[in-house]
Amino acid sequence: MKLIIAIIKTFKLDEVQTALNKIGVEGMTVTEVRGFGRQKGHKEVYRGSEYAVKYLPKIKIEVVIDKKNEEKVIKAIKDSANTGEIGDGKIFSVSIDKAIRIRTGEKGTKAI
Amino acid sequence: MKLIIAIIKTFKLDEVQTALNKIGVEGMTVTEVRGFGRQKGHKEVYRGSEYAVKYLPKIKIEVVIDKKNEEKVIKAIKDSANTGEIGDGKIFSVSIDKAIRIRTGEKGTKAI
Amino acid sequence: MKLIIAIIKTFKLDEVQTALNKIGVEGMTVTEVRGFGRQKGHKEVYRGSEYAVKYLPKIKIEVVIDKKNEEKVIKAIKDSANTGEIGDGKIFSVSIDKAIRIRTGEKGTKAI
Amino acid sequence: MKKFVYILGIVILSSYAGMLDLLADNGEAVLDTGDTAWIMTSTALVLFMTLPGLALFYGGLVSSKNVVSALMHVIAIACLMSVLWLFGAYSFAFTDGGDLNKYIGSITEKFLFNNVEWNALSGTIPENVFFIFQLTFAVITPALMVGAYVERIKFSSVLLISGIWLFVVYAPVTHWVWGGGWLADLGVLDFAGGLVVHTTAGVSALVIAILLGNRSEFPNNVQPPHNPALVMVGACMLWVGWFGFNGGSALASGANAGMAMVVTHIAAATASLTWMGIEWFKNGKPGLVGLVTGTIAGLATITPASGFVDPKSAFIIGVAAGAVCYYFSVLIKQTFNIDDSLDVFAVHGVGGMLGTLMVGFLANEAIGGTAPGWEQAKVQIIGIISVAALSLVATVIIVKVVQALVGLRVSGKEAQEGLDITTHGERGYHL
Amino acid sequence: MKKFVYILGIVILSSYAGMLDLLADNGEAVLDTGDTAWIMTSTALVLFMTLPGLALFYGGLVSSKNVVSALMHVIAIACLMSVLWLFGAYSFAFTDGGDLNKYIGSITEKFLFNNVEWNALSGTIPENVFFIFQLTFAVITPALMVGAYVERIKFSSVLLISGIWLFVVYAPVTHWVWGGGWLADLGVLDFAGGLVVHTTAGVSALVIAILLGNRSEFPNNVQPPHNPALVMVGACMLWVGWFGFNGGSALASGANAGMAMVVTHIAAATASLTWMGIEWFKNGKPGLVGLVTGTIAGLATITPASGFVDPKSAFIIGVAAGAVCYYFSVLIKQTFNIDDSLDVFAVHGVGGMLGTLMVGFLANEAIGGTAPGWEQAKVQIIGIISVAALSLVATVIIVKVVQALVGLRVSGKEAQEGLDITTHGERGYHL
Amino acid sequence: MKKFVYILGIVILSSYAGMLDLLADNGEAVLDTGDTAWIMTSTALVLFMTLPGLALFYGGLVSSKNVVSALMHVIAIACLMSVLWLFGAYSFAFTDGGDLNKYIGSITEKFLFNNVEWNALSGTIPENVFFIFQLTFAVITPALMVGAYVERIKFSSVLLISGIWLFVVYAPVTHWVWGGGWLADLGVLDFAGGLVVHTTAGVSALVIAILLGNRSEFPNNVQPPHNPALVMVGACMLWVGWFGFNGGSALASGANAGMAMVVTHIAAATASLTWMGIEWFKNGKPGLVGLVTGTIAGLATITPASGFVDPKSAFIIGVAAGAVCYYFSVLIKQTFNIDDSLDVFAVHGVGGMLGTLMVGFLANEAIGGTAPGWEQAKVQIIGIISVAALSLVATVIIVKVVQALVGLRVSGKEAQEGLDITTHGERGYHL
Ligand SMILES: Nc1ncnc2c1ncn2[C@@H]1O[C@H](COP(=O)(O)OP(=O)(O)O)[C@@H](O)[C@H]1O
Ligand SMILES: Nc1ncnc2c1ncn2[C@@H]1O[C@H](COP(=O)(O)OP(=O)(O)O)[C@@H](O)[C@H]1O
Ligand SMILES: Nc1ncnc2c1ncn2[C@@H]1O[C@H](COP(=O)(O)OP(=O)(O)O)[C@@H](O)[C@H]1O
Repeated sequence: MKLIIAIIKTFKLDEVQTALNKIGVEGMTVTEVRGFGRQKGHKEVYRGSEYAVKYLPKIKIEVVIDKKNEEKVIKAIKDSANTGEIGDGKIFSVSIDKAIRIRTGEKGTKAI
Repeated sequence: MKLIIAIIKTFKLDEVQTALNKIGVEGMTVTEVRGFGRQKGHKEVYRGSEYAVKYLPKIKIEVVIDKKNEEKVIKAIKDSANTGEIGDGKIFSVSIDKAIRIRTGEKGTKAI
Repeated sequence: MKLIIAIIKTFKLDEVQTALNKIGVEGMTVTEVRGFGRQKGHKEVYRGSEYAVKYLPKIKIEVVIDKKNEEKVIKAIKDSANTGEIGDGKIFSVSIDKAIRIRTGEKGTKAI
Repeated sequence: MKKFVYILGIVILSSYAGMLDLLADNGEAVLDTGDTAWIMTSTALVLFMTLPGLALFYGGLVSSKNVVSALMHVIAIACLMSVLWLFGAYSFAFTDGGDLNKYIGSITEKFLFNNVEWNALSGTIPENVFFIFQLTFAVITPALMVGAYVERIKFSSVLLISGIWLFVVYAPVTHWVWGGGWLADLGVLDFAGGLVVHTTAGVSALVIAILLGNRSEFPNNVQPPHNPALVMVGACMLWVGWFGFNGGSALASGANAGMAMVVTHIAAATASLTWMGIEWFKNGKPGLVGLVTGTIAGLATITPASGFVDPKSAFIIGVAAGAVCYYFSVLIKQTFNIDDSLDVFAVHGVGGMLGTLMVGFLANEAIGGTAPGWEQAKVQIIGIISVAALSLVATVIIVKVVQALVGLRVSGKEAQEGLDITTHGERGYHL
Repeated sequence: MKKFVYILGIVILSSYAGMLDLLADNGEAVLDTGDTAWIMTSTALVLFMTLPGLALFYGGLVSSKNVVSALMHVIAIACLMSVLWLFGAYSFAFTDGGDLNKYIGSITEKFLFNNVEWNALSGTIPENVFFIFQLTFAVITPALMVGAYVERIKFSSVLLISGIWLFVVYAPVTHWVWGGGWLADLGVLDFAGGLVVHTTAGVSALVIAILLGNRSEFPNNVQPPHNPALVMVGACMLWVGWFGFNGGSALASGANAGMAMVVTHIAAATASLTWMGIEWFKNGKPGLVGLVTGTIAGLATITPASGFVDPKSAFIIGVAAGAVCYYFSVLIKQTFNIDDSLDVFAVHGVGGMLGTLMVGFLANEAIGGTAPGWEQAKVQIIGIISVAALSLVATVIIVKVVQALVGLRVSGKEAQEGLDITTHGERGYHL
Repeated sequence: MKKFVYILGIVILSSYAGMLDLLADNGEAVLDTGDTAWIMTSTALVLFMTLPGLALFYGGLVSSKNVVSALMHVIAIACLMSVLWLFGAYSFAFTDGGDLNKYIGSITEKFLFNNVEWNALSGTIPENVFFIFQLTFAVITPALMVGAYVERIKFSSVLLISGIWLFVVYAPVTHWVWGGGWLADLGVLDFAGGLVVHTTAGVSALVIAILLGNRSEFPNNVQPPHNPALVMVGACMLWVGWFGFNGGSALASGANAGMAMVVTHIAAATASLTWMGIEWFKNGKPGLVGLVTGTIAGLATITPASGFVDPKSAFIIGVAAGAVCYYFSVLIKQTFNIDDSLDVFAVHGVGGMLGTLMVGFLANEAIGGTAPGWEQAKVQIIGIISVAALSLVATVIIVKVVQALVGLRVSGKEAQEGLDITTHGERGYHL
């Protein structure tokens, strides 16, 4: 199994979720994070003074999937989260050793 | 070493923490996340209009442990986080290559 | 590639970021988390009653890097996040199988 | 001698209330410090309704990425209308328009408050107090319309639309009803602005919502109110401030103002419970946002009636307000699919018109001096139709003109990111 | 002739203040616009105390999953009490009860404000102003009790308990003290509601907290106030509004109202600093929530004394309020382990009783017309005991009845998820 | 007989307004219930400016880890100043200082409000009302200075500095200008506190900011205002409350108070739009925080002029206020690199001095009774320089003394963690 971690633009969440649903991924976990990268933060100006907001709000999606779906999932995220503009984000894939569904105790791919 | 990632119901945090403490796990990191899964979000009705709140607030626990404690920790989480109802969440286990305690520079299992 | 996960004190974020930038790491993702560990929470007193705030606010940094930079990055974080006091946090290193830049589709180390 | 003592007795006994009339008969207006104190207090209360009351009410209802924008709309409108009120709008509404007086005043007569003695009186209060009291009404009315266009409109068109609207809709209707115009001649009853404030704002809001178009998330992906506590705080400030709005419209301190406060309060409380009850029955859950929407519906509906009815009628008006406005809020959004985002028409437009109609039947002759019945109701209906018609037609034209000048909507991407950061460069929360 | 001019001189000179008395002597009450303006203003101020003042004060103290619920309790109670005040409660408190007049008024006499001329006077103000001013007191009193039962009570039982309580506890005690009942005959001193408002609410709150049982997290896992800023804002609104509460209780504009404002303010400031000082000394940190709790303690304690004491006494009352209420807040929760969640008894009950007792010794004869000392103190103690006893007994019965009818507590699971979503279907923050 | 009737007619006709003067001529002051109602209302409005208005304004501007601290500064100062006002400061400002009367009053004369009949009059209002109205000014003035030192100062030194400052700067300047001192003799115009409140607070704030030193994050890493909505709510409360601040400074209900309200409002609205316009032009984005900063600048600037100018002049003052204060806010922080964190000097100091100067040229003789021109302007400049000089020198000394006694700054680590948790042990948000 794989844990796919995607950092995306906040307003892309809906589209990514829909895209994942379409290919059969039903479960995911979402966190609000702050990103530093090539896309630079912005300045806010109050009373003539500039305040640098260095980070950008991003969404982190974590989704655990069967290894065989890895490419499909990555593609779905990539296509739906893409705007072609800097700051679109990243997808990382990590190997998962175990997965357990707390409710039933089911293990492995049955748990996800 | 293993990184155990558990997505649980928010109100189970206290119980899980106590259960982990009991088996000797002292450290953990907790994040507020939003979950999509079988358990569906709810609708809120304001002024006669329905608003779909698609995500559910969940808690993500990350705890790094010695590999030999893996099963014990998983069991402790599973038992304490279980309500038997849909939406109880998942436990994932990932292999960790290195762990360092920032304060002392200690490495490996001594660091956790 | 490696995913370096560091849990640090909140006010160390700026220093860690600067240290990482210095050694050429440009991208990272930051999350506000709550930590439980040896450093204990504090009590808040309202109207003579004590309220235990068990968790401590911490910052989680996630940064994906080329494997060959692993030690350099860990050292940079360790040195910049260190105060020598309890609660300084941890650094964990996890192997990453894949990394993709959403915008361009670039893969592997080119993506990070 | 006896006769003289007798006259003296009468003079003294009729003092306070009586003396004023007596002197007025002699053509000498006299300032009453109590009346003036009350209208100055009412002015503060009505300004408080807008700033921050209405701003919070709307700010809490939008999503968290548009909260700064909603607040900004309300306060920028308030500032602009205040300045325009001095630059001709007051004069346009409240002076004699000569040949056109049936329809409009003179824009130049009291432009910049010129040609007014600084301590001139208007009844028993200084005219400057009347000016500032009325200013607060001119401020809140276009601000009410904000609820129709939040989360997608351009800031520059907010300012343009509101500014033009003040002269083309608000000032004329004020003149018709309170400034000696044709509806006043007809004897229309509108104590504190069921027509002048709520019908104009409600109808115009609906027009803007339609011409502007729906939010892209509407109707299925709209986010719930991001902060019900703010909504409630705003509603409470509106409620408290409404004591000045309706009570102050008596333009004096006394039983008329007192009764206006009583009926205002009873209608608000009753409409709140009514709306809450309907939601509880329909959804199984009594919601806070619903309850306070009922509050505002009750307040808007009692407004035209507040100086003319007794507490029993206020209760009836409250029940009607809660039920009818609830029904319309569902109708407009779900049946007609119009994104009047924060229900300005359903709450203010419908409420104002409903109240204006009901006072035709419920006016208490002892209190307001007018006999209720079909005769009066007909006058009320004429008032409603004419004010709604002017609001509708004029607002269509204004919006089209502004659209041609600067455009109406922000881009889809800006709306998605939120107006706070894209239009105003500020974020609502850095927690 | 000379004599006549002399008389005339006196008549004119004694005008304003004097004229009113003179005319009252002749059995003719006269409206005073200044007095009326002040009581209408006070009415707005007191409503503002509840909406949104008290709601925010409580809303900030609970956890973030119950903030909507706390706000909802306060505003729904406010609406319901307002309607019930019209439907008999006002009449029950303030009319002549015939044979039972020592204990209660007539519920039907002024039911729906019937049998009252719309512009009838009550002293120098319209009776409708008296009605609405008193209504705001009837609104806040049961709302104070919310603090005792938040985070676990059923919404329906909140409404039922409050509604019944208004008729069984509040209206009778009001009649005893301010409506010509037996405590008034005895000469008890309660200027603005130390007994009528704070003792009744405080004691009843304690009863409800005990009968309802503790929150499951109490005492070890209770979350800290989720938003101290809201608490502080609410407290400030209560403070400002209290100028109307105590100052308005003079029922006229003048030196009595002015002095009530002065002592109210001094007591509030002093109690705030006292509470802050105690916490600073004991915990090493001066907290905001503590300071503003001291504010409310000071305000509750000065309430019965506010029209009778001078500023020096207000300072003494402030110190006592801060220290004694602090002590009780610890005692109730930690020693007695009673989950009076937001310290209603310790702050309002203890404060109200303490102030009622202290005014017996500190009343300034020049100001209030009563000589202080043991004689008066005895009367005060009788007042405290009888009002506390009625509140205790009646509330036990009310709670038991409501428990039998609809139950008291939500399920443990609902409490865990928070009342906002489970009872009201809304979340406090979508940030 | 005819003659008599004639006299009677005059007496009656001159009633209300006239009667008071007549009686005053006879050396008999008479209470006016309308005037008293207005000043009591104004008192509530001005307290509301501080609590919670100013507290929220500042609380929203700091970072979220210092919000409790900012609120705490304001309310603790408010409480302490209130008590000190009773303990000598009022007496120091407003009694006759004998030989030193040009410079100061007697601290003991009315210490604890001693030697004042409880119902003594001050003009047409009770002296206790004058006492509490003036107290609210003494409360807000040191609280304004909070904005200069937030996020790094020790709480104990906040209390010490403010307490000493009240006696050494505020009370003397009040005596000079409003208590019969040398500036009053000179005929300086300061209707509601351009010198007494804003110049003293603004200059002293700058001194404290310099002596205390910058925040460690200043100027490059300072966080943006954590909650613009709070800032806006606070600003709106200040705006509404300012009707009491300026309108109440007429110390009577009538045309003077009414005109003060009008010009206050116009200046505030104009300055808001001006500041917004400048930001829109310079940054491309009209911001909410900027707009409401303009509001406060406009209000501070009109303050000394409010009872003396007409609406046209208010517009001019508003434009000047928005532009000049904006310019200074940039100058102080960016050019001079002084961390007057929330721009107290730029907004209040500069605004107060600017308004005091402008009224010298813009005073309307009909309204204020003073002819404008260089003569008057010279007096105004003397006022500005002397008040600024005293504020500067005295505050340097006070700060040095307090520094020696308890120190000024918290440790760098405490500032980094935030004062909320390190000084007050509370967190602003547990969401
Ligand atoms: N090396 C990295 N490790 C972890 N997260 C990263 C890394 N690089 C970028 N990110 C995340 O991805 C987001 C987008 O990256 P950025 O460099 O701005 O643009 P792009 O995705 O177009 O390359 C960042 O805001 C950050 O959250
Ligand atoms: N494949 C997945 N990857 C990551 N997180 C998941 C996945 N599936 C579920 N989750 C998380 O677990 C939570 C519970 O899952 P859900 O399907 O609702 O019920 P259950 O745990 O009973 O299977 C979800 O809200 C989500 O946060
Ligand atoms: N085993 C663990 N797994 C995950 N996170 C941990 C673990 N132990 C500690 N942490 C995180 O590191 C933080 C610091 O740990 P702590 O034990 O308090 O001090 P130190 O870093 O000095 O050892 C904790 O607050 C927690 O967020």
